[in-house]
Amino acid sequence: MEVLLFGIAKDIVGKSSFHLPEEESFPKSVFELKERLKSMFPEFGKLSSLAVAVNSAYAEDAEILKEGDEIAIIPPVSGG
Amino acid sequence: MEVLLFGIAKDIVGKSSFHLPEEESFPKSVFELKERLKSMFPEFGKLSSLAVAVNSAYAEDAEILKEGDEIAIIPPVSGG
Amino acid sequence: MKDTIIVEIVDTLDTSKVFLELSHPHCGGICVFVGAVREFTDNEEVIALEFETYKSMALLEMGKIAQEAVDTWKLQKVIIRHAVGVKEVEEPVVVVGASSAHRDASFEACRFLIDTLKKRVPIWKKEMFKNKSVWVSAHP
Amino acid sequence: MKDTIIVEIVDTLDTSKVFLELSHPHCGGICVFVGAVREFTDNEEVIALEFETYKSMALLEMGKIAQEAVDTWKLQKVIIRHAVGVKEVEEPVVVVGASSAHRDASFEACRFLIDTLKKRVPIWKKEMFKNKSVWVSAHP
Repeated sequence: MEVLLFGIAKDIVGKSSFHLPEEESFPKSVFELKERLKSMFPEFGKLSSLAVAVNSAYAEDAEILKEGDEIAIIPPVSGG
Repeated sequence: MEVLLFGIAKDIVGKSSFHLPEEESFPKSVFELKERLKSMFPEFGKLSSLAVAVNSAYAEDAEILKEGDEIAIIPPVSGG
Repeated sequence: MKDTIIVEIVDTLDTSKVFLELSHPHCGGICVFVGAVREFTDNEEVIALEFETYKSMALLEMGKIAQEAVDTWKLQKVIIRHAVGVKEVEEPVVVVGASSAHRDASFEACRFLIDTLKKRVPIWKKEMFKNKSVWVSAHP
Repeated sequence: MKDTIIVEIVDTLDTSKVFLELSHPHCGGICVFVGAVREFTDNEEVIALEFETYKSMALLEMGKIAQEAVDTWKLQKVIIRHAVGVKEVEEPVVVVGASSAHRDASFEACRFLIDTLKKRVPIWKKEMFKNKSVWVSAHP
């Protein structure tokens, strides 16, 4: 599963996209993906907020991830 | 006494400045000037408001008029 | 060093430079309001507006209003600029703007500028319809 | 016929045409807010800001916000335009604006546009100081 990274999320992981290793079980939901990220990179747990976008829209924790979805990690936004 | 007229005040009197006849007693205050105007031109009494400026600043009714003052009738403003 | 306060009565309003005029290194927020000629008033078609002013007093009042805004909101820059003469539909007639460190102050100040201008500045607007013309707000 | 809604991510913001873009014969009021780079944050000198975006999502969010404003305030036109890349002090980074029949709606809508953009649009700002750089709002 390919995950896009922006802002501080890119700095935490050290690259602009991230491949969840195939040997691990595929996270079924947005919630599972967030938990996976926090356990792999504890810095994610220290952010003011952490959101996930699926196909360019904010996704609720319960949303189920499907193969082929465009998934992005959205750290606290700060435009304007 | 010369009085400047703007907007609808100009239309009511029919000119852009107005000379209070010398044979009449000179109005002593802003209040007296307003009363004089309303009696000479009853249309002034029908406006939403009527203000007087003395030397380019709004004047209270009690303000005393002096010879040489620049006096202007300020009908309801509507800029913007 | 540009002036903190710009107040002007002009024949033609240019809206293209107002953000440059209000720009300041200490300002993160710039709010500008433009009033323009609207085609309809109460469903009646407006051909044009004509603005008249008592210029010396208008400039003094605009200056007082701008200074009140600077003092109240600690603004870096304020502009109040009003057009006079005949203005057609879509033409801008007034530009007010304020720049400040944060956006709250710029919005509040900008709103104060236009609201207070409409209450106090000696400028009069005549609405010209097809068959009549009316001094706005003259009568209750 | 120009579009009701304009949303854009650009490299360089041009503020000179925004009032022309928002002009409409049915509009008496146009309110525009510009956010610019401020020289100081908490008394610390800012060298520049760097903006990054998730562009496809940002444009969708900006479009949703603009449509919410149009629906809520019956606006004639709305603009949301944000810059990306490195921006220096005094450079504009965001322009939001709304035009409506009366001024109340244009002010309220303009305020909603910038407040909601700051909450929802996936754009990230890094403050670059002399000896460090910080992603704004990342940490509590």
